[in-house]
Amino acid sequence: MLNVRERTLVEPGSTQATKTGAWRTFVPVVNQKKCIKCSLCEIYCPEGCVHQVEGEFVPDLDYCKGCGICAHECPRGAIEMVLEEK
Amino acid sequence: MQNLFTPGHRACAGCAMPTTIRLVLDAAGENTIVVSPTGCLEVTSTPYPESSWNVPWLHSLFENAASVASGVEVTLRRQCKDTNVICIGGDGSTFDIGIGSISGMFDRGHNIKYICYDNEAYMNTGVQRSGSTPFCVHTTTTPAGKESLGNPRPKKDMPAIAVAHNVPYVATASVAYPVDLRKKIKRSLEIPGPAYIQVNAPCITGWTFEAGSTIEIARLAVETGLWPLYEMVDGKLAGVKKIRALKPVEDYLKAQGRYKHLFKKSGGPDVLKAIQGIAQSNIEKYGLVD
Amino acid sequence: MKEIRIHGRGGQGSVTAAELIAVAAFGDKRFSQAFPAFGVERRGAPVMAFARIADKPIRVRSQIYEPDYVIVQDVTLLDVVDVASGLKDDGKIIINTDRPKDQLKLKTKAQVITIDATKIAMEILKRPIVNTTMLGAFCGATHEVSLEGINEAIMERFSGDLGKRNLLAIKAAYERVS
Amino acid sequence: MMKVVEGSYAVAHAVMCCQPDVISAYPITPQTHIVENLSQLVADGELDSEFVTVDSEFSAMSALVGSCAAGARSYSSSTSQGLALMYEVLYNVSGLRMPIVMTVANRAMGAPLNIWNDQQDSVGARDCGWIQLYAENVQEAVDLTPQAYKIAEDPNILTPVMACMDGFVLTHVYEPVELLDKDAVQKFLPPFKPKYVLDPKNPMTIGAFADPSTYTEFRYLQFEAQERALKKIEDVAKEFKETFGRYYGGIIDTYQAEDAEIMIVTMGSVIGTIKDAIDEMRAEGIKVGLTKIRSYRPFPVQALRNALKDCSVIAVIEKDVSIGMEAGILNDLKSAFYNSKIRTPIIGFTAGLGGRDITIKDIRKIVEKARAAEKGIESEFEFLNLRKEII
Repeated sequence: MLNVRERTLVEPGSTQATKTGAWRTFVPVVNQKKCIKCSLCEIYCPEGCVHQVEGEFVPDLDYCKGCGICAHECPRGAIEMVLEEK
Repeated sequence: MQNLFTPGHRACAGCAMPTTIRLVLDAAGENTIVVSPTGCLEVTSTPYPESSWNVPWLHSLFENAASVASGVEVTLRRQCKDTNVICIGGDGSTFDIGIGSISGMFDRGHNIKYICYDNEAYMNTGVQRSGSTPFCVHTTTTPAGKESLGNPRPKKDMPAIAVAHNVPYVATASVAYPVDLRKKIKRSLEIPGPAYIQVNAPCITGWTFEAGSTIEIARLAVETGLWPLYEMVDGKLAGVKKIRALKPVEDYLKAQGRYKHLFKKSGGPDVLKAIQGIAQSNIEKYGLVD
Repeated sequence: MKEIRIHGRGGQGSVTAAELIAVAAFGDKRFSQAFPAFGVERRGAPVMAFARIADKPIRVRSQIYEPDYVIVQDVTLLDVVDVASGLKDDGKIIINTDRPKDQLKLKTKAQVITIDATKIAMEILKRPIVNTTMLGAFCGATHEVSLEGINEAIMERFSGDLGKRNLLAIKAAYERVS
Repeated sequence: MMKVVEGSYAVAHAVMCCQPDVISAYPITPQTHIVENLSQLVADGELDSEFVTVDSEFSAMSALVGSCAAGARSYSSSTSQGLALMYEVLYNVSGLRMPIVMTVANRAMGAPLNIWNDQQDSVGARDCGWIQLYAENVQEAVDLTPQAYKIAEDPNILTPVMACMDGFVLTHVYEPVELLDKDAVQKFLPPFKPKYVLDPKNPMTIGAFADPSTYTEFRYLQFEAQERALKKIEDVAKEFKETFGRYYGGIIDTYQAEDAEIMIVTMGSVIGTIKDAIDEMRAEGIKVGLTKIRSYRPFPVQALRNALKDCSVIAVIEKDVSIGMEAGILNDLKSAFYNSKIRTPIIGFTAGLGGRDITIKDIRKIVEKARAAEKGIESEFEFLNLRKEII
């Protein structure tokens, strides 16, 4: 349970408790066949939620806000922003 | 990339600032203490009871980060610790309200690297003009109106102010050039004493451009000569990123809502020429084009 | 006094919708008040705005906990925000969606009204901004403000062609719901 | 003619009607809409003012020391951290007897950082020599603006004025407001004609330093001016009523207070919620009333003694806390009563800190505690709605 502590002390990396994925209306869909593993999507992602999972670059949808930067910057057009059906 | 700035922060979707922070921390490493002033970075990354920072982080006020960092740095030196001390602030706290304490920090020669993510207005309070706002940009305190073409003043040259303080390493960087940005962070850490690095970090809410095009907008700023990428070591030009294919400033300006009025108002064309002139003077001053 | 809560995301014009309701109600010779959920509004993040309508001047300054009406501009919010929390049983909730009511995960006894405002806005306004269209639906579903009141408020706020197209979108939503 | 507008716009419009020569302000939530609206009025040629986009609040108020000394009617607005950054200049402005008017969009003080409403910022600045007037709604915040200048610029007062309105609650609310008429304000508020300005033809020095032999007397002159302001604030409020037809009280105001057994004392926008709560309780036969503090500095000692002498218990509700000694209004009220014959029990509540909501239920809870206190005070001061479970 929340425990208010002196100096407003806060644990490191604790924003991961908030799933900002709820913010998006568009979601990035990666066509792994087109992906050349250049890692630009990982570098440019403001959330830092694109990771390599078994060699494939995948956005973590818990946090992706659907901003579209990865799709826009992908040199091979391997990422498409799709209206997400929830 | 190291995970020193975790997801879950509350920056707007498409904000360039968290990308900048991740690159800075990736280059600096975990043996780093960060001191931030009030601003978008601070408010979006540390909403109690959460924090995105995986390095020690301290915030006091809007105008005193450099003074606070000075206290941290002298204490670490006294304790014989080699931890990096980095200030990361926005343009409002850097160009305006915090410039006094920054000047003091530079002047005392602390081993502190001051990184400014520059989105060219007070974005956390809703897009008001700052000393970093470029010429004729629309902000909510320098609005385009019947008798106004937006911000009447040119952008304050903060790097030159740092150089004037004999700061040994001064550089400009851009979120659109991550390799260059990381290289400059590492180089600043190798040169003892204060450093100032000004990173262009476009703001989607304040500049109003198409969703997803944040990085492209930053790239256009460099490719048009409006955001020169250079390094000054001990006051002398020590490195410049040449522009391969120079683009007219219009390509950059018409992609942003904050310049929209220049394409509609009668006085617009003259201002566009003046802004092209600013780009031209940057090109000549820093030798951006061979 | 009737209390209204509007759900949207940062940048979708929820506060403007609340303001327009207040202006419209005042145009109908009633008293009104509107305010945003005070705080930071980040692009994309879920936000709320509120409005009150009454027959005598409104003095109360506290938040709204048991609204009579709820307007939801973006159906994806249902997964992340309890949009029906505190909604009175005899109240109404108006949701912008093309899906049938029973497919919506909603826990409320209040009347659920759905309308595809995005479709109307795209057809008439050519933009996915639904705040004004939803006001037409609100008018039709609740009659708390008159169509004339909303139209007057719109024309005061948006001039020329944009104003006229907004009126069309509002009328379309109004008819679709009532 | 009444219109539904945002509080900040209505206040910016009121500032425009007062025709300040120089506006100097720095953006800070929740005040920014005021300066944004003023910027637009200037940019559209509707307001002929020099708008100085300063680099900080410290510079904002410093610029006005200069403009006022040069003879300009000067305006700023700020809040919380910004007001605190002006602190040194606030004393300078009142010490130099400069009739500057500032709108304060009240907001909590950090740390912890908090952008929501409470009144810690201005209550915390009660000793800096500025007159402090508090508005209960947007209409009063509008009406306070020309009244503040009229009070400040009176040659017998010459004291800067803070016109306080609750941040977000009043700055960001849309409600029906009668916008001021510029010409009517110009008649009500004569042009600013200071006796002494920076003028090479009459090269006066402004701001010399005072040694022990004269410093006390300067402070006494300020103290005396605020005493006179008690009547001036009342007179200006009445004159405003004759011209514009609205009156929200002079230094205090009352609501259902004549036969009140339980009297609530407070200031600011919570008054709206309290009036609704009082109507509810009165209908149930509970004799509760309200005394509103409109002028917090100068503190209306005599007026409060008269208004509160007959009730049987007093409950002070305020949005600040004086760490180490209860809270601002509570301190001042108790000290105002000590040498009077009033021995009514007084209990204090700090509520709504950092934007926490105050509902009608909360007001009823306070009245219950006040009724119990008539028989004997259990706790003289408490934090309302303290979340003990998170401590």
